[in-house]
Amino acid sequence: MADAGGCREVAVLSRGAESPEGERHGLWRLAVENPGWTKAVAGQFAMLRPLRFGRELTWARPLSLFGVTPERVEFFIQVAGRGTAHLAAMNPGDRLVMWGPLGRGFAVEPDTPTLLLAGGVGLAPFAPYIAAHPRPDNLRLVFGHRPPLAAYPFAKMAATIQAESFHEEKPGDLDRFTALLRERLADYANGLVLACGPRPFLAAVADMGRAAGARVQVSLENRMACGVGACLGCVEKDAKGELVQTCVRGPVFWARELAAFDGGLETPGSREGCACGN
Amino acid sequence: MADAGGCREVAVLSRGAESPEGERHGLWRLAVENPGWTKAVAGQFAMLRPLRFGRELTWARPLSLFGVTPERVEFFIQVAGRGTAHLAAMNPGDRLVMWGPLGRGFAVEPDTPTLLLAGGVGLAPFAPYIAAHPRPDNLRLVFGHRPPLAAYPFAKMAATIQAESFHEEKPGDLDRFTALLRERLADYANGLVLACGPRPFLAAVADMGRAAGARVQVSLENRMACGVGACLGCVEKDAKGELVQTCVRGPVFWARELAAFDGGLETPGSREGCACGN
Amino acid sequence: MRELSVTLAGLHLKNPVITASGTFGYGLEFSRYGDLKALGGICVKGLSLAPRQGNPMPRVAETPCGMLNAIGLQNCGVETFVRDKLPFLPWRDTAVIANLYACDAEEFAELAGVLAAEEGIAALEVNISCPNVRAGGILFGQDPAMAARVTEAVKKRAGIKPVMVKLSPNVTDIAAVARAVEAAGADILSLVNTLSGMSVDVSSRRPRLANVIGGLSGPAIKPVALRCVWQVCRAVDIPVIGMGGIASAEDALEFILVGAHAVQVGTANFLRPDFAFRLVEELPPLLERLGVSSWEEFRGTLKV
Amino acid sequence: MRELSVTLAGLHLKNPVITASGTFGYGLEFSRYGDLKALGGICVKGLSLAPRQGNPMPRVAETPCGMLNAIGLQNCGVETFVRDKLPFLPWRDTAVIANLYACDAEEFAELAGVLAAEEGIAALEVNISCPNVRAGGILFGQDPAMAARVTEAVKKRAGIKPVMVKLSPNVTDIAAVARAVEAAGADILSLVNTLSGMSVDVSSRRPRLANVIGGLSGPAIKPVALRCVWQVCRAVDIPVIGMGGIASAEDALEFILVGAHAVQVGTANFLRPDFAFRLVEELPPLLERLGVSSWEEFRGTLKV
Ligand SMILES: Cc1cc2nc3c(=O)[nH]c(=O)nc-3n(C[C@H](O)[C@H](O)[C@H](O)COP(=O)(O)OP(=O)(O)OC[C@H]3O[C@@H](n4cnc5c(N)ncnc54)[C@H](O)[C@@H]3O)c2cc1C
Ligand SMILES: Cc1cc2nc3c(=O)[nH]c(=O)nc-3n(C[C@H](O)[C@H](O)[C@H](O)COP(=O)(O)OP(=O)(O)OC[C@H]3O[C@@H](n4cnc5c(N)ncnc54)[C@H](O)[C@@H]3O)c2cc1C
Ligand SMILES: Cc1cc2nc3c(=O)[nH]c(=O)nc-3n(C[C@H](O)[C@H](O)[C@H](O)COP(=O)(O)O)c2cc1C
Ligand SMILES: Cc1cc2nc3c(=O)[nH]c(=O)nc-3n(C[C@H](O)[C@H](O)[C@H](O)COP(=O)(O)O)c2cc1C
Ligand code: FES
Ligand code: FES
Repeated sequence: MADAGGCREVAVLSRGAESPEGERHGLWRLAVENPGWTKAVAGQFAMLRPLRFGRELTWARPLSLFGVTPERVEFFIQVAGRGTAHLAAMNPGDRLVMWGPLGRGFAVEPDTPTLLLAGGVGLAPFAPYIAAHPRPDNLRLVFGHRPPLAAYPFAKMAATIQAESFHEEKPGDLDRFTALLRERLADYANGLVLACGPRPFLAAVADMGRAAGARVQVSLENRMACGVGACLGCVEKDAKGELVQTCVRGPVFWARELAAFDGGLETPGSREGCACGN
Repeated sequence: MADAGGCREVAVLSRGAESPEGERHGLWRLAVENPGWTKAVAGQFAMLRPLRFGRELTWARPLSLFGVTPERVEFFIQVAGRGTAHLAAMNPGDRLVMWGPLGRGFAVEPDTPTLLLAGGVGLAPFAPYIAAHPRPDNLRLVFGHRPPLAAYPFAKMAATIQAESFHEEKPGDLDRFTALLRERLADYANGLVLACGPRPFLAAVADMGRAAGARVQVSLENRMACGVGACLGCVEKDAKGELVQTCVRGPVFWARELAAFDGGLETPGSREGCACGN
Repeated sequence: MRELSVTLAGLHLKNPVITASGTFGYGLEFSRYGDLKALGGICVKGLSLAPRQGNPMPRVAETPCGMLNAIGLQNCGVETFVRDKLPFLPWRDTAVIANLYACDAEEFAELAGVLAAEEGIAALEVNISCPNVRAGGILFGQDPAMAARVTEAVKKRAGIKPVMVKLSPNVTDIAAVARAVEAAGADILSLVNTLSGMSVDVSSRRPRLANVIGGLSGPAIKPVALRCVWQVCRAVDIPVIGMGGIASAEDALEFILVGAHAVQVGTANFLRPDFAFRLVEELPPLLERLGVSSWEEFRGTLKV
Repeated sequence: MRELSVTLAGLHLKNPVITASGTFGYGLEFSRYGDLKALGGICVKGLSLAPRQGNPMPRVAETPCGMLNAIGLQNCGVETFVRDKLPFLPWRDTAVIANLYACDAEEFAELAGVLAAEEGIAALEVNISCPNVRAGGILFGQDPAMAARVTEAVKKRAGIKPVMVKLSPNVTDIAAVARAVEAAGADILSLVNTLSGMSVDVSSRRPRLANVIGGLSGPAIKPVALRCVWQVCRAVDIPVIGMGGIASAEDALEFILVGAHAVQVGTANFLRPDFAFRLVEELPPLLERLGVSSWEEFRGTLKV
C-alpha cells in the first residue's frame, strides 16, 4: 500500500551522546532502522513520533537527516522540550512512527566554492552533506555553538573539510561571531552559502550573504504538525507574498525566495483571518 | 509537611512474574521503595501513578497491598487496561507517585476459623493476611483462577496454610466452583469468611455465606479517581441506603453492611441526579 | 462484517471513513502514504471563492491530547481547486466532498453554484463555524436563524448534490441549531468543528497563536464531540456524520454507536499520515470481534 | 516575589491557590497530604439545603488527559457541613468558600442565608452550571437572565460575604452571561465549570456514566477554559478566578496572565493528593525565574 518512502513503525537501534558534555547538554545521536529509504538528500528531514507519545503529545517532531545507510537512519537531537526529551531518552528496541524523507534539501554544486554555516544543532544536516559531496575540498564550515564543542560531531566533520568553530559564551561574543561570519562570507561572491540554525542567525547570514554577493540557502525550522503539506501550520511568506508550506517547499529555500530573508521589509502576516479554528 | 503515610514519589525496585505463565498472562509482581509506612493491614490498598502517565492517564490506579517490609512495598498486578499495562512494564529505577496505605482492611480474629476466598488477582491481599496472622492453623484458602496456577503466588501461600485451588477452564466449571465454595462455606457457621475477587463472585459468596451462617467480609474494586474520599466516584450503597465511599469506608466491608450484598433486593441507584458534571 | 459501505442522503461511501476538512490538504498530499481509493471519502480544505492567505504565524500549537489551530482558512480558491486538484483525485471511487467557507449567505450560494456543476464533487459540506463578517463576527453556526439562512441559500444552488452542514460545538444548544438546519433543507449534518480555545506562553507573555484564539481538536475533545453527536442524532431525522478526536477504530465506532452514519478523522492524520488508511483496515477485524454483522444492527444502539 | 497574597472584593487569600469544589471533599480528606493552612482557599463540595445522594454508579470515567464525572451533587447538606465539618477546617488561615447548589432561585437564597451567618465562611460560590428544575432542565448558567436572577437572590441574603458566581463554559457567549451576572451584583466570577461530555464503551454498548452525560475536566479542557477566562476578563470589571485543567504552576500562571486574580485547581488533586500544596510551593521559584515582582505587574499583561 504505502511505498518504501511512506510511513513506518521502526525500532531504535542505538542512542548515544558524542561525549559526556553532549549528555550533559542534552545533545544526542539517535539511530533507527531504515524502513527502506534509498534516496535522501542532505537538508531533508523526517517526522518522528515515539509510540510513547500516546495521545498526549499530538505531533511527530521534525528532525533533519544526520545520516542514512541501507540499515539505519540517524538523527542528531537537542532536547528543547517534552517531545525531544522523549526522543532523546529512547532505548534500543523502543518503537516510533517515522515518515520521510521529506522536503527539499540543500543544493549541491560540486565545483562551486561552498560555505556551510551552522548554529548549534543546525550542524546536523551538514554531516550528510559533507559525506555525500563529490568535492570536499570546495567546502568550508563555520560552526557557532554554546554548549562545549565536544558535545557536537564537529571533530569528525573537521577531519574531511576545512572547518572552524566559534564558542559563544558571553553576550559580547555574538558580535564577534557575526564579524567572523561577515569576514568568511566576503570570500563567497557568486559562491554558494548554506545556513542552518536559529532564525536570527539565518536572517543575519542572508543579509550579509546578499551584501557579499553570495547565493544563500537557509533551512527553516518552522513549527510543523503534519510534515506533508496538509495542515498549513508551517507556512512562510515567499517573495511574491504567497504563503508556502515549509515542509514541502522547504525546509531549505533560497534566501531570495522568502519575504523575511530577501532583504525587503518584512511584511506583517495577513490580517484577513478568521476567528474560527479552521 | 505531609506525614510518612502521605503521598510520595518512589522508585521501582523490581518487577517480575511468578513464572513464564505469569508473564504470558499479564500477571506481575511490582516492588517499590517503602516511603516510610510502618503500619499497614492486609486488605488496605495504595494509589499508584507512574510519572509516565504524564497527563494522558488522569487517575492513579488502586492496588491492594501484597507485601510491606521496611524497605519495600509489593503489589501483584493483573494487566486489565492501559494503566495496569504501564504499571506492569515498569523497570527498576522508574518512578511513580504513591499514596497510602488507604482504606480499611480485613478483620483478624486469631481464634476464629477463617475461610479465605479468592478469585483471580483477588488473591493479592491474602498473601500479607496469611503472613501476619497469628494462628495460620485457623486459616483455609480456596482460590479460583483462569490463567494457570503457576502464574500466581499460590504455592508459597499453600505452604503455610491449608489451601486448594480450582482452575476454571470451560463454561460449566463455574457451577462446579460455586458448588465447591458452598461445600466449604458449610463448615463456617459463625466463622469468618473473607472474599476478594470479581463482583459476581463476591455476590455469590455473600449469599452462600449468609445461608451458611458465616460472617462475611467482601473487598470491593469500585472505580476510583482519588482514593481519599473526595471525588465520590467510588461510592456504594450501604444497608441504610446511604452512599459511602469505598476508598475510605472500605474497600473491605461486612457483606451485611452493603445494600448489594445484604441479601435484600438490590435497590436501583438514586435517580434524583443532575445533568451537570458536578 | 463484509459490507462496510453506507449510503446517506444519496451520498455513497464505500466505508464510513472520511478525512476531515483542513487536515488532509487536497488529498493528494497523502497519496504517498496510502491508496486514496481505499477511503470512504475525502473532505478537502475549506474552499472560498477567491484564494485566501489565512492568519499570521504561528497558527498551530500543541495542547494536552490535542492541538489548537488558527489557519484562517488559507486556500487556493475554488477555481484553482477545480482546475488543478480535483482532476487528480480518485473521485469515481472515493467521495470527494467540498468544504465551503464564505463570509455571507450570498457568497456561500455562489460557491455552491460553482461546485454543483462539478461531476467530481460528491457532496457539499457547509462550514458554518466561521464568523459572519456582516453580523459583527458571531459565527453562522452559533445562531439557528443564520445557520438556516445559509443552508437554504446553499441548498438552492446545489442542484442534485447532497448538502451537508457542519456544526460548531461552541453553542448553548446544538440540537436547536441542528433542527433549524434540518428544517432549512440540509440533507446531512456533520459535527463537530473545533472548540474555541487558547494557549499562552508565560515566559514571553504571548499567545501561542498569533490570532490569540483558535480551534481545539484531537482526542481531548472527543467526549464533547460524542455528546454533541448523541444530542443531535436524537434531535433530527437526517443522517449525521460524527467527528472530533477520533484516534482509533474504537473511537470511530463510538460515534456510530451513538447514532452517526459515518465519521470524519481530522487531527489523527497528523499522528501519522497513514492513519485514515489504517483505520479503514482496522474496522473489519474490530467489528468481527464485537460481533457486529451490519451497520444497521449497530448504529445508534447505545443502551441507556 | 515574596508577597503571594491577593485580595479580591474583600476576599483575602494568602496565595492565589484555591482547591475547586467537588475535587477536595470537605477539605479534611486532604489533611494527611499537606497543611491545609498553606492553601489560599478551599472550595468545599457543592452544598444543598437537604443532603443529596447524587447519581447512580458509575459516576466517573477517565478520558484522554481528563475525566468525566456525573456525581450528581451528592453532599451531606448544609446543616451537617456547618456542624460537623466547618469547625475542623482552619478557616482563620485559609479562606473556606462554600459552593452552593439549588434547584431554584428561592432555594439558592435560603442556602445563602444559612451560610451568611457562619463566621468560618469567607465567601459564597454560586454554582449555576446546574439544571433549573423549574425551567425544564436548562442550566441557570446557560441563560443570562436566569443567571442574573439567581445572583440577585443570593446577593440579597449573603450579608457581607462576597458572592462569587461560577460560570458554565457550555454557552454560546460566556461574556454575555458574565456581564449579566456582574450587573446583578456578583462580587467575583469563577470559571469554568466542566464541559458537557460523554463516553461510551463499544463492547458493552453502554455509556461509561450511568447518567450518560457528565462533565469533562482536566488538562484536556485547559485551552477552552483559558479562552473563557480571557473573554470574561475583558468583558467585566469585577475580579475573576480562573480554573480548568490546571496541572502545573505554569498552567496556573497562564490564567493570571490572561487576567485572573486567583485560580482553582480541581482534577489535578486526583493526580496526586498533595498537588495543591506543591503548587503553592512551586509558585515563588517560578515567579522568580520569570522575573515577576508582583501580581499587579503580571496579571492580565498578555501581549496581544
Ligand atoms: C525541518 C526541521 C528540521 C529540524 N531538525 C532538527 C534536528 O536535526 N535536531 C534537532 O534537535 N532539532 C531539529 N528541529 C527542531 C525540532 O523539531 C524541535 O526542537 C522540536 O520539534 C521541539 O519539540 P519539543 O517537544 O521538544 O519542544 P516543545 O516543548 O514542543 O517546544 C520547544 C520549542 O520548540 C518549538 N517547536 C515546537 N514544535 C516544533 C516543531 N514541530 N518544529 C519546530 N519547532 C517546534 C516551540 O515553539 C518551542 O519554542 C528541526 C525542525 C524542523 C522544522
Ligand atoms: C481497592 C482496590 C484494590 C485493587 N487491587 C488490585 C490488585 O491488587 N491487583 C490488580 O491487578 N488490580 C487491583 N485492582 C483493580 C485495578 O485497580 C484495576 O484493574 C485498574 O485500575 C484498571 O486500570 P487500567 O487502566 O489497567 O484499566 P482501564 O482501561 O482503566 O479499565 C479496565 C477495566 O478496569 C475497570 N477500572 C478502571 N479503572 C478502575 C479503578 N480505578 N478501579 C477499579 N476498576 C477500574 C474499568 O471499568 C474496566 O472494566 C484493585 C482495585 C481496587 C479498587
Ligand atoms: C489544522 C486544521 C484545519 C482545519 N480546517 C478546517 C476547514 O478548513 N474547514 C472545516 O470545516 N473544518 C476544518 N477543521 C476542523 C476539522 O475538520 C474537524 O472538524 C476538527 O478538527 C475536529 O476533528 P478532529 O478532532 O478529528 O481533528 C480544521 C482542523 C484542523 C486541525
Ligand atoms: C468529581 C468532580 C466533582 C465536582 N463537583 C463540583 C461541585 O460540586 N460544584 C461545582 O461548582 N463544581 C464541581 N466540579 C467542577 C470543578 O470544581 C471545576 O470547575 C472543574 O472540574 C474544572 O476544573 P479542573 O479541570 O481543574 O478540574 C466538580 C468536578 C469534578 C471533577
Ligand atoms: S507541517 Fe503541515 S503543512 Fe507543513
Ligand atoms: S475514589 Fe474518590 S471518593 Fe473514593
